[in-house]
Amino acid sequence: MSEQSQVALEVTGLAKSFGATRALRSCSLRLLAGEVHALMGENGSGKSTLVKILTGVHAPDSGGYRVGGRAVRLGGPAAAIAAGVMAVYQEVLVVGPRSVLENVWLGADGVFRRKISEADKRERAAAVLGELLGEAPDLDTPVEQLSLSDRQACGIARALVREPRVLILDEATSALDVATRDRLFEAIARHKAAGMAVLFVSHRMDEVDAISDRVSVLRSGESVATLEAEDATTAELVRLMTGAEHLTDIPEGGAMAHRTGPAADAPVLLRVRGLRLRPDADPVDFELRAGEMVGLAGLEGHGQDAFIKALWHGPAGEGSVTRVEVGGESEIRSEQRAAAAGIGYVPRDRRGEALFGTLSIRENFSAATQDKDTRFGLLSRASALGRFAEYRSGLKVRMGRESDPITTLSGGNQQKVVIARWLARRPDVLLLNDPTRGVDIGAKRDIYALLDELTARGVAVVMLSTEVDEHIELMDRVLVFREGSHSTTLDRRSLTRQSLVAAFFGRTVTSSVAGSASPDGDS
Amino acid sequence: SKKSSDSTSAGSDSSSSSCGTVPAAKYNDTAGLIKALGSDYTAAYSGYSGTVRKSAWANWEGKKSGTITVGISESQLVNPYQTLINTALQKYLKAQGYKVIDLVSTNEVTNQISQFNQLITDKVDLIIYQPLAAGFESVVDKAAKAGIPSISVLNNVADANTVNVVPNAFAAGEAQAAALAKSMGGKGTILGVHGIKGVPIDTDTFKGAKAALAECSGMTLDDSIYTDFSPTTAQTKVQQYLAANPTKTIGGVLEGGPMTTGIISAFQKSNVTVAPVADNGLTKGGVAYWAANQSSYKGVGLYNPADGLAQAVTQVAKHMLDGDGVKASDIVINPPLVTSDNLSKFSKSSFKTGDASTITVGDVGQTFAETSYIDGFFGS
Amino acid sequence: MNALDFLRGLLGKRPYAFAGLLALLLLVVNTALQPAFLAFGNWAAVLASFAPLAVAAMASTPAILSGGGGIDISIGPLLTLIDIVIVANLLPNGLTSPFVVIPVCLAIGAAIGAVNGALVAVLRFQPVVATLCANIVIGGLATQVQGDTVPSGSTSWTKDLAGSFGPVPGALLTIGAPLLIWWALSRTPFVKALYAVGGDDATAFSAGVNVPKVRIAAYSLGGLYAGIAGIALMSLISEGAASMSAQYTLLAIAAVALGGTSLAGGRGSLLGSLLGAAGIYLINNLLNVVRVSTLWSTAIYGAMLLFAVVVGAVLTNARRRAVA
Amino acid sequence: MTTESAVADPTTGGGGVPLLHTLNEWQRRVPLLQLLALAALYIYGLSTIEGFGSQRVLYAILVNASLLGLAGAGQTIVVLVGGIDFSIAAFISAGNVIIAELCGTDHWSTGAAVAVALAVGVVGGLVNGVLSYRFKVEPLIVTLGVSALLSGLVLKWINGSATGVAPAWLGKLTAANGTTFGIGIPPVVVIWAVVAIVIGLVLTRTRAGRNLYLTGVNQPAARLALVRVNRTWIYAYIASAVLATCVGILLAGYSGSGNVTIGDPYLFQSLAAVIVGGTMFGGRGDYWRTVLGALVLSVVALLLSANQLSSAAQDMITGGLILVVVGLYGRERRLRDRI
Ligand SMILES: Nc1ncnc2c1ncn2[C@@H]1O[C@H](COP(=O)(O)OP(=O)(O)OP(=O)(O)O)[C@@H](O)[C@H]1O
Ligand SMILES: Nc1ncnc2c1ncn2[C@@H]1O[C@H](COP(=O)(O)OP(=O)(O)OP(=O)(O)O)[C@@H](O)[C@H]1O
Ligand SMILES: [Mg+2]
Ligand SMILES: [Mg+2]
Repeated sequence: MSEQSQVALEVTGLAKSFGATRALRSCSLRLLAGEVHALMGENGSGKSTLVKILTGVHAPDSGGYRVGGRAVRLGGPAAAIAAGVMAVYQEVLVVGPRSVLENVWLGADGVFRRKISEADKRERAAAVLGELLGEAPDLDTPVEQLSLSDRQACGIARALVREPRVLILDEATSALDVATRDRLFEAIARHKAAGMAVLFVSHRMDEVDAISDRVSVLRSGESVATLEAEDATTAELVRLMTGAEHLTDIPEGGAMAHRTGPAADAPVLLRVRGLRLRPDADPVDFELRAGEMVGLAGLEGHGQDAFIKALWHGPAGEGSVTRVEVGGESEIRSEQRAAAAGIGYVPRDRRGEALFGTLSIRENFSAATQDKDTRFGLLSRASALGRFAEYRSGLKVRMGRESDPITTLSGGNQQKVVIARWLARRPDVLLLNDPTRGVDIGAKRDIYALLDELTARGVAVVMLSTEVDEHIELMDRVLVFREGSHSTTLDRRSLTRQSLVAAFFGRTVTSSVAGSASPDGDS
Repeated sequence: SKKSSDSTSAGSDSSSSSCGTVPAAKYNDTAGLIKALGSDYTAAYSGYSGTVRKSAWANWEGKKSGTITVGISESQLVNPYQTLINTALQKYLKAQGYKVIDLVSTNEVTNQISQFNQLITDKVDLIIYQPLAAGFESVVDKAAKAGIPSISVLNNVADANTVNVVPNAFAAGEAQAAALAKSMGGKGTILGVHGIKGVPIDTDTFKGAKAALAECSGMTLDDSIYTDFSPTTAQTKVQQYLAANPTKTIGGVLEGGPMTTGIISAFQKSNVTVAPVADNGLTKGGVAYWAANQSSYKGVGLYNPADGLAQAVTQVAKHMLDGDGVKASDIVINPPLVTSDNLSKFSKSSFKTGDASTITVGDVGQTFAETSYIDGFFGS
Repeated sequence: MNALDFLRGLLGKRPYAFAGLLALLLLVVNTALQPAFLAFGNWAAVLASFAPLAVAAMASTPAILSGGGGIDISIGPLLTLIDIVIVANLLPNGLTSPFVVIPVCLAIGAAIGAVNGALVAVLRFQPVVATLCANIVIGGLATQVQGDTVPSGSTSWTKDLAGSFGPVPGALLTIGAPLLIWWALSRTPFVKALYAVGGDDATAFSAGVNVPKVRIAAYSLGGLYAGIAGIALMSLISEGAASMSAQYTLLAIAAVALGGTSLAGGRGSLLGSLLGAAGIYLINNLLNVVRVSTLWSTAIYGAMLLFAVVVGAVLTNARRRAVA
Repeated sequence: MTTESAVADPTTGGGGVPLLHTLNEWQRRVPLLQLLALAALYIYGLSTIEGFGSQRVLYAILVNASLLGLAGAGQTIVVLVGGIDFSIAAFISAGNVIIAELCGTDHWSTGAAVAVALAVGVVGGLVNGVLSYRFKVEPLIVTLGVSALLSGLVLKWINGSATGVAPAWLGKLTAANGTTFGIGIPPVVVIWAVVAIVIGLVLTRTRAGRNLYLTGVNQPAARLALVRVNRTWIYAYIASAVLATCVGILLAGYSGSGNVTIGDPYLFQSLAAVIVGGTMFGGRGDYWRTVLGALVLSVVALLLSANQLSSAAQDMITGGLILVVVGLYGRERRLRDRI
């Protein structure tokens, strides 16, 4: 990296506390024009807090902030944007009922004064969205009608159309499907060449490998190191992030290399017959055995989400989902029935479907298992805490007191509490809808280990994941969905990055994630 | 002129000799229309807040043949008083052989105004309305243009195109305050319990009361309590007042509308001797309490029966439709005062304490407005 | 079936369409039962008695659109206060010119709206809390200004507003003005910013939208409209009584909801509120036209309101579900 | 080019402003500031108004607060579940008129009359809950519609005029000079205390209560967490209507007779009690807070009454005071904390 490179943004000694929580203690970071700078750290290490300070959302308690060599003080996001710093945040931030066009250009005009003409807006929005999605959606459709991935693309386009000097992506790729993410990486490569600095926050090693020039690591609110990309091995990064040595000995082929899959005589727990996910798609048949770990994969919106939901609340249309138990079979037609039959479901959209924002960590944990805490008709606090203690240590939840609001936890830790909520029901079949989104490497491993333990005890797991590596590392088999039908099943032996991604596109030839930084001409 | 002939004999010890009498107050009768009717009439108009004009219908020929339709526009029916005006009006009008269209509005003025418009569209022969507010001039004028006279009940609308049939609240306030002052011996504190601020009946009653109390040097009126005319609210507020002013002794209570049951209850539940309440409108519960405690409780009351008013209105309507020609725009009725002397005429054993509904002609058979008094406003 | 699908499509895309259809249906029924209702000579009177509710409903709309639990329950007292100020303070002091009265009323309305907006957007009070307190305070202020007797008065142009200017019904001006102002504002980025803030204020903030400014502007606009509503009410009844404060608040919000505007913010339209108000007005009018036994009218009004919103919801939600 | 620095113990906590934080923590659990406001107002009364400390004043405050607090109980529940109930006034009036008519005019036994009133509450609350939940109509407009429908039906039933008188013993319940089992405390205050304890416990310590919070905070998440969201929502509205009806029954005793508008003042007042208490839409707050809210408002009302201010000044001061009190604790989160 050239010493002469222009410094786009530099912060020194940033600190920020929320009440008693010291989210940032001392953070220094230098972003160069024309580089992709990855930022890594455990859940709760302060990455998002740093991002929010950089974009003027929070004011730091102390520390220096320079953009393009000049010291600045930001009053809010508007000031940061004016200074050329724009971020895509961890949560998908779009205004559901408004059109794609309005979402992309949100905030670009004044309150009463128009700054960009309507025609310009259309043209540039179409261009940027075309770049990200292959084909721009109708600019006048409400964003809420798009898939999660496309919604996030609109959020990213909002930053790109403003042509910032510094672009910050805070886990912005976790909501994107593979194809869109690849196109985003191409776009980043182009903007980088034009001198844009990119701060890239992610928990996914493959992505960091693919596009970053340098990597900085945050630990407990302090910046501990900045590495050149070639020095940033997984082992080294994990060591820096945790400050501990013990996690660096990940065996070849991933932590789950020892998995052998369910025994041949393992009983069938769940049976799906003729399930039609879309009126025009082929019906799906599927059997789930005890101790099995099954992945659901595919491009966003190709049916895997509808499939896992059908296992939870029964089929919306044709077909049947049957829970097979020793005592007999029961058909799943509602979530209540599914739960009664020992099925648990961890939803995907944490903020919308899982978190009770104003309630405490304990109340969030025990929401689905209140019956276990009832003593003489009254809920027992001690009982809930006792049950929680087990999962808290098993999942290594990093938190203050159980009575603190759940919102005081970082995203990853919130997710752990949500998973614990369902584990606490001790289900026989666990349905997980993208459970590790936004979870750091260490925590992911904790979750993997837990799932491994569960399956060893005979629990069956069905897990939708948007992360290719997760399937490869973890699953006994992966069901790939394409256009509402179940197109392929890949088992443990045939699972590779190439084969899986190829299956997404219904092809056998490859476009590997690792190669995505250098476009290989498929479009 | 004096309201009652015995008022001069009120000579109590320390107060001025005029305390307990009813002073005559001015009212607007520039054309001298009421004066021409005689002293019975001028007495009834004492302090009347409206303006007496020559009615636009003085020479109206009426409608003598065919089916006669009378439209009623009643403001919301939420209390027994209004409801009884409405039902009694319908009954009396039908008894005269008229066809009746009865509309009841919500509590919005606009709603009632559009209702009034509806009656004009219906081409009724006469409109009787109980206005929620005074702002009816424009529709009244519109009706007049269409040849339809209108009668406003209870609240007056300042417009020669409408005939107001209203009890004189000022005189009522005067009479009650004077009677109360007399029974209190011309000294002490009177608690005023208002209805809604600005509502004409309340304002006029208290104006009248103040005029009467101005004659009494030894008396004060403490009138900071405002309610919504509901006995319950009155009870709450009076109870609060009694609690917050433990040192004050209340010698009597004046009210803007019939809330007596709530006020009596407030005294009882605060363990304070019930002060005489001027029962403005005469409630059954108030009279029942009064009759049962005659030895200790020297009440006052004002007989203002809804069906009596409806009778008077019907009489006015009939005269107008008969083409008798109404002489003045405002027909003011002075409601009879009830004191311990004539209480027996207004009391019945079936009345229960706590009953907040007002006493009607149907209950006690006492006349409200003499037929001859109303007749006097008509004919040439 | 096709017609029903078309209807649902329409309702899904345009939430105000249901209120529009309802109003149209009621208008047809009203007219069929009584042709004179639509007679040209009747228009001025009908519109004048419709105007206060119509404008009050429109006044309630911007705060609701601005989201974050946005609601302004001080609209009723505010328009009453303005009515009282005209009859108690302005007209008796010879300030009868529309060029004085109208600006003064609009300024009072907008200023009080801005205070509400600041309480919500700057001091971060929940909108219900802020405007409930405003409701109580303004009610007190109205009582104060009103004085001991209910003031009344009018002048030629206010009479014309309740009647007509030549052939033009005066109420067209009071009902038309908010629509016109809205239309003008929709030429600026404000209306879109308002919808964005109402749809998701955190997102709008993160994208650099000046959220407090938008919210304050929204409440001010509502206050300004309340000023117009106050003028419309004053023109109609030529008096002002503080006791009328309670009348319009909830009815206006019901009209907004009937007009397809979500009380959660970010969805809906000013036109919807106007149509919703028309629906409520026409339901009441229908009860007069058919001369329902008077004691039944409140119950029937309630039943019809429930029926209308449920039918509207069935039609609209079915469409929404299909989309999702 | 690797830089690395030493790192402190990787735990959060420590530093900051501990005292403030602890206080904040406390305020989240216990309505400290509400208690403080109540105490301050009461002390202000003691120091400025003669006899303010007397039992008569205290009981007047308590009786008033009891009725207000009971009227606010249903609203608290509905607000917690994420709705709002504007039909409370109509249910209060209905309960009131039903008792007065059936007992006073038709000479039913009190038990039967109360049963009818409660049945009306259950049915009305069911309509509120089902229509707003099943059809996803704004609760505000549904409850307004039900309110009109109910008051209309009541009005028709009594042909426009309530004539009945409530049974005398009912009046004793709400008398400030009443006694409970021989002890000199007004029965309504004791009733309120019991109701407050029960509702408070149900809300904070039972599954039904917890389900209420879960539903109010995040309905889709609650559904996925196996809460019967529809039942919870509907039960909340039924509870609200039934509680309002009970207030109506008590008011029949209080005022002695039936009155179709008796509930009207309680609509905004009960909402104000909820708000002053600090219960916010969607799962924040509890009934204890509403209890404090009702007490604060009643003390304020008495203070204003004692100062004999004009009704206009009373309104303005009340509105301003609510704003100040709520401003102490009941404000929304900053925008920047919600990204
Ligand atoms: N607004 C806030 N109020 C209180 N605490 C907060 C707030 N925002 C963040 N925190 C706390 O600050 C710490 C750092 O959080 P931050 O969101 O920055 O972590 P992160 O590194 O982005 O984690 P993740 O990888 O899970 O997104 C956490 O302990 C979090 O709970
Ligand atoms: N919001 C509520 N208000 C009052 N009671 C409630 C509420 N929600 C649930 N209940 C009651 O609390 C108890 C527990 O409710 P829940 O629906 O979880 O029952 P359950 O034990 O799961 O029953 P089942 O086995 O039938 O599913 C039931 O008796 C239910 O009727
Ligand atoms: Mg983060
Ligand atoms: Mg169950």
